[in-house]
Amino acid sequence: MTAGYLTTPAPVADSPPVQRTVEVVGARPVDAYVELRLAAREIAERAQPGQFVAFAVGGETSGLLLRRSIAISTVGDGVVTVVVSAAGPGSTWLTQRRPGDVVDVVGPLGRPFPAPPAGARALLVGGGYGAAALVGLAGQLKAAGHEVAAVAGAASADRLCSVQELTELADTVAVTTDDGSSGRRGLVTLAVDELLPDCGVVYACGPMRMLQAVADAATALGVPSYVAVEESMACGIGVCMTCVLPVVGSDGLTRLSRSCTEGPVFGGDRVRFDDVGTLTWDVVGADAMGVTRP
Amino acid sequence: MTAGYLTTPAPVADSPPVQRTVEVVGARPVDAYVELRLAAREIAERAQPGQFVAFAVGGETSGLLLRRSIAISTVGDGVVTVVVSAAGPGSTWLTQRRPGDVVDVVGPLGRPFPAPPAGARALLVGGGYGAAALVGLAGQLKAAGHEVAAVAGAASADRLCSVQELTELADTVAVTTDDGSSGRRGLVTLAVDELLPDCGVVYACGPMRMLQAVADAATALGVPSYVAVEESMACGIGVCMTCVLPVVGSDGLTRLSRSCTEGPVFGGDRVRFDDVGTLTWDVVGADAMGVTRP
Amino acid sequence: MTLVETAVDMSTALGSVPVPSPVLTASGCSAFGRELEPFTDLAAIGAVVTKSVQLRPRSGRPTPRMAETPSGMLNSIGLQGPGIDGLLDGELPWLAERGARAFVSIAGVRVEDFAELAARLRGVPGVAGLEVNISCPNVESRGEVFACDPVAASDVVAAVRAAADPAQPIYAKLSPDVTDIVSVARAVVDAGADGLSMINTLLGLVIDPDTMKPMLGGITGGLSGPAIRPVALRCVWQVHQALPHVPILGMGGIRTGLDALQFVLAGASAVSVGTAVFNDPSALGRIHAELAAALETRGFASLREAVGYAHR
Amino acid sequence: MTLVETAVDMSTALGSVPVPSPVLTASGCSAFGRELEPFTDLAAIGAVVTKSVQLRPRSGRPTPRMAETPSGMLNSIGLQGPGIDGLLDGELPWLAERGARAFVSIAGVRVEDFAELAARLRGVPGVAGLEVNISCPNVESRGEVFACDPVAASDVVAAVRAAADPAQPIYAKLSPDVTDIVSVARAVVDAGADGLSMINTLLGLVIDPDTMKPMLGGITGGLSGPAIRPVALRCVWQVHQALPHVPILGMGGIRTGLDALQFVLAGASAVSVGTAVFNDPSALGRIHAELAAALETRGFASLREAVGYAHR
Ligand SMILES: Cc1cc2nc3c(=O)[nH]c(=O)nc-3n(C[C@H](O)[C@H](O)[C@H](O)COP(=O)(O)OP(=O)(O)OC[C@H]3O[C@@H](n4cnc5c(N)ncnc54)[C@H](O)[C@@H]3O)c2cc1C
Ligand SMILES: Cc1cc2nc3c(=O)[nH]c(=O)nc-3n(C[C@H](O)[C@H](O)[C@H](O)COP(=O)(O)OP(=O)(O)OC[C@H]3O[C@@H](n4cnc5c(N)ncnc54)[C@H](O)[C@@H]3O)c2cc1C
Ligand SMILES: Cc1cc2nc3c(=O)[nH]c(=O)nc-3n(C[C@H](O)[C@H](O)[C@H](O)COP(=O)(O)O)c2cc1C
Ligand SMILES: Cc1cc2nc3c(=O)[nH]c(=O)nc-3n(C[C@H](O)[C@H](O)[C@H](O)COP(=O)(O)O)c2cc1C
Ligand code: FES
Ligand code: FES
Repeated sequence: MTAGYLTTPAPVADSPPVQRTVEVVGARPVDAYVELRLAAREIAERAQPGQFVAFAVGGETSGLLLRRSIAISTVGDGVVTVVVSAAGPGSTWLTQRRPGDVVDVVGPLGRPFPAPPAGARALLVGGGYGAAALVGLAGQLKAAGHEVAAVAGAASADRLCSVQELTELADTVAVTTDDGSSGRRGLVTLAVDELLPDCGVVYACGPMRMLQAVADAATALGVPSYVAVEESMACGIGVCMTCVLPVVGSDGLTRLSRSCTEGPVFGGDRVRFDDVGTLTWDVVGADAMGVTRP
Repeated sequence: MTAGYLTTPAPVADSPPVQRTVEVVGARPVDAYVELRLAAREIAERAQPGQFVAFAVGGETSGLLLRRSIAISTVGDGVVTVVVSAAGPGSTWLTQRRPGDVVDVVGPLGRPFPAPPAGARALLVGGGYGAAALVGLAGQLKAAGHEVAAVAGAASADRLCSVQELTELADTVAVTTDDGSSGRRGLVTLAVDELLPDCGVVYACGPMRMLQAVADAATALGVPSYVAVEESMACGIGVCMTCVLPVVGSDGLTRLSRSCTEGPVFGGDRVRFDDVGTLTWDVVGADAMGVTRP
Repeated sequence: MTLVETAVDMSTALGSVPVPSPVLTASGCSAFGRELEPFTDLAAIGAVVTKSVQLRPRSGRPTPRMAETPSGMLNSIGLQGPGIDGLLDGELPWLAERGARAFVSIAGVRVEDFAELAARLRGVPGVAGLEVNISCPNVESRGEVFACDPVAASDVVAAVRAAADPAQPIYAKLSPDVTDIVSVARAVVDAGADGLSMINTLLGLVIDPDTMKPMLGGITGGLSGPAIRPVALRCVWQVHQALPHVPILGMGGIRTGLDALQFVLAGASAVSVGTAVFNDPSALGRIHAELAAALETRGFASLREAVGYAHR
Repeated sequence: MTLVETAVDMSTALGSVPVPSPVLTASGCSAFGRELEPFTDLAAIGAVVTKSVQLRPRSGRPTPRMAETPSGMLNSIGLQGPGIDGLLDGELPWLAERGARAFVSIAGVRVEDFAELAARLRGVPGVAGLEVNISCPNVESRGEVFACDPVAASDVVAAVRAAADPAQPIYAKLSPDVTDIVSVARAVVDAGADGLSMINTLLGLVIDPDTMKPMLGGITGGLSGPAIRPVALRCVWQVHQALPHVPILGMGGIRTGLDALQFVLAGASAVSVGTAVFNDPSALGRIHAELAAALETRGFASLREAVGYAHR
């Protein structure tokens, strides 16, 4: 751990990814989302919570070239489960898959959530479909004997995700919605602020602004936090350099780090949320871009 | 009729085309082909034998921009039936459509087969899936009191098409295959040569070389023939000028004529088969391309 | 095409000529408009940009004339057409009768050809203006394309401007196959172009894996369709940036109202829809309606307000 | 990647350096090879063409750095990388250990940068040759891209050839954004290039319909992917036609063995696969196998026989 940081960078996953053509064995609309189940044994066997898969989209005649990254929700019995929100053309195509269809998928990708400090009570915070990415983690933590509190938040009730799964696994689950249509009205931080003091680690997945709020709250209380970020990705495997954001490394220096291979899980106190999408002079190599100390 | 020609150019269709999003109500593999049935009432009501439809292919994320032209086989009860052979990516996509899927289709397109001389016995000659385009015509001719003889040919038995439908409609049906796997071994001309002397008009649809052979045989005997040609098309509606071939007009001059709007049905004695894909000096406007009388 | 009424004023102008819609056909992609009549209200669109016409009738090149490419196509038609006499006798009166505006694309292989065509089109009813297709080989310069040389391009434009009806705006149609499109744009504007049409197709090639020879009779062909849209937008952006007061007719891969919006925001005051018509013969009316709705959603009261907005 | 054994001799050469496969990565599309290891046998492909390296480490541009486009994408990475020291210390030894050949892409903003990089790479184990990425702005010429000016391009190539290890072939990487690619090709060959890599991306732009501003931080970006394949093939065709004895590393939208075959028939003796890797990380091995099978079907005993075949 670098001086002043509560987290160490997440280590790489145990197994390298594979690329497979797999069958969709389940497709179920869940409120605003579609839950897809894939018969992808090799991916299921390798996956660790926090990792994601990347789908080729649009079929054989597709004009969409880039893969779509989707967090792994759970794995079991050779089946990988993901929850997809129809955002643009690629994710919409994914939500239209039906059992029997085949998809080309690469995974598991990215670095998993690091293990919690021994005996720590863990707080899991999911925003929108981000909650799906925490279900596998909740199960793993419970199995390892950790107490687990979970918060799921969303703009409205239909955009909540995986609440039932989390309820089955976690010791306590709090729900918030911006419009009050389910659970408490307000942002997840409402519940996070209450639960945080009793927790020894925080894991979060969801929109950037939520991640920032949760990470800041945790850091302020001296609690290590790990966030799974979502940056626009072209390849998902670390070769294109499109998915970068400023992250402080173990040497204390900030680099534009690839969220696909150096993330998506980063120490919450290491992501420079305010500087995402900009280039500040203290980023390694910014001087060569003409951005120098003012 | 121009002096020396047995045919007049086919007149335009009775109704202009429409563009509709329609539902697939039937999809049935038939040997090497797939028969699709479309709930396309407005197209069905307007269609005349010899016309075709043009499909957008690949769905919403498609990188295939150009429409695929497919002959109308039959229409009835608001349903348009077509027979599709999986050649490349677009037609393969079409053969994968299932009942309940929707497709964007434009039609009916092109000029229909002109009516036969009063009382004439008609010979219908189909090669491969080209036979499908003659089924509607066979029905129309029979209803109008004409005697109908049909020949269906293909490379092998599994590439024959619509033989059952033609058998139900025509007075006599002959089948030929190149490899003898069904009917007589040989080209359609085998049967055509025998049937032609008793016929007052010939209608043909199929590969170019077959059309040429049939048209030549008919012309040699003084029988008017109409052929539905198949040229590579980008738009199907007459605006792109990609689908041209040299055809002699009613003024006796050869022009590069659009097979989508001036065809696909042309007088068999008016298509200059040997000059397809070339530019000869006597084509109107060839001089401006630098091709002049030798 | 039924134009859905929106609150947005969609009127624009081609040079000095007002038109009710910013959506036009693209030259060579809708012939002379006739075949679109079942799908599009020809009088409601901005104009029918006609297939480039030359002095004499032309047969065009032998087939194959096209190859489909990923999200696009390659064509090598060779400007098949009836020649200026055919146009004046048949196509232009037909359009004028229907109240459709024709924006007549002219092409030639020497400067005088262009000038003569412009002279023949003086005062012809229904002709809203001329688009000068300078992406043609210049026979007097070893076949180099006019549009690839600022001097040759401006010679053509100056001659056309001198010969043309002063009431007819002339738009020079630029090729993207140049190192510096801004310098060509500047040259033709200085030579008298009232506006710029951009872009024409990119030079491309496809080899048939079966014959192992180039797919097209003409060996190379012009690449069009959504595949080239980012290149077209870049050209419009660069030229509007350099010459903000010159009207631009933007084109290259427009398929939806949001695509058209990108061109407007980049600096185009009107757009042409080409290859997309092959995919969707109703595209023009649809794109007009989608663009109007998109402008309304974004709080624009008129199309004019949005022109070049991305530069602000 | 398992290379299916075909009867076809797939070996080729990069300049004087023999390689077992004509299929290479494309600079910037496979980083330094490491991440492809789970999907591709790095020693079996022709070479890993590394992300363009400059003298100093570079952060690259702020995000957003990419926009998906029809059958392609736009990128504006800004050459993020570890600098030549990082490369020499970390990436090149890693590749060399695995028996993978590195074809090192170098970039700079002045002629001396390129020369210094070439000098630093002399004799480095595993470096099969250099690709000179001249699609960079030249700070000494108001930021004009080297590759857009035959003189600036040949200055770079001459300096690199003089400084580089004589055993390392140097390939100049050309930009398609020029009026006459043949003249640039001729100039760099005259200046000492052993081969030509073509093409780099086309300059493009996408506007975000929500923000109504250019999507990329860098405003314009480079267009790649199958969308540009016909343009790339045209460039390879034209240059091979003019300079039949100059080896060409062809690239631009290659996704399948039949795509690669088109480049070979047009004149490329090897190909790079770039954007397709984002779609299919196993693309390199697959394309090698598909190309071998396609050559076999067409009766070629070796890849070399097929190079430029479409011109015959
Ligand atoms: C690690 C990770 C995990 C994710 N998990 C999920 C999940 O569990 N469920 C879910 O519904 N979505 C998830 N997303 C977001 C999902 O990847 C995007 O919504 C999707 O890629 C958008 O594609 P599109 O075609 O619908 O939209 P478009 O906007 O058309 O996409 C255009 C391009 O941008 C990229 N892109 C756009 N938005 C994103 C984004 N947010 N993240 C990455 N790439 C993007 C796409 O890959 C594509 O290349 C995740 C993203 C990341 C990075
Ligand atoms: C009037 C007419 C009627 C037809 N009727 C039938 C039919 O009933 N059943 C059937 O299976 N096929 C029919 N065809 C042929 C069918 O259109 C082509 O097989 C199909 O377009 C090939 O598309 P693809 O994507 O599979 O192949 P590709 O070769 O990838 O097509 C590439 C491009 O070339 C065009 N193209 C290629 N071959 C042809 C062709 N033969 N005709 C027209 N365009 C072509 C396509 O439209 C597309 O734009 C007909 C063609 C015409 C012109
Ligand atoms: C089949 C075809 C024919 C064309 N003919 C012409 C022409 O005659 N004159 C001209 O200026 N441009 C011609 N073009 C170019 C278009 O007008 C337009 O500039 C280009 O296709 C880009 O727009 P798009 O992508 O919307 O098609 C043609 C394009 C196509 C596809
Ligand atoms: C994300 C990305 C980064 C690239 N970076 C470089 C680079 O650093 N140096 C270079 O010479 N070319 C670079 N290129 C261009 C590619 O090497 C290649 O020339 C181009 O993308 C065309 O090939 P493709 O269509 O197969 O991708 C890059 C392309 C992409 C998509
Ligand atoms: S998505 Fe390509 S490097 Fe991260
Ligand atoms: S297919 Fe376009 S004119 Fe015939």
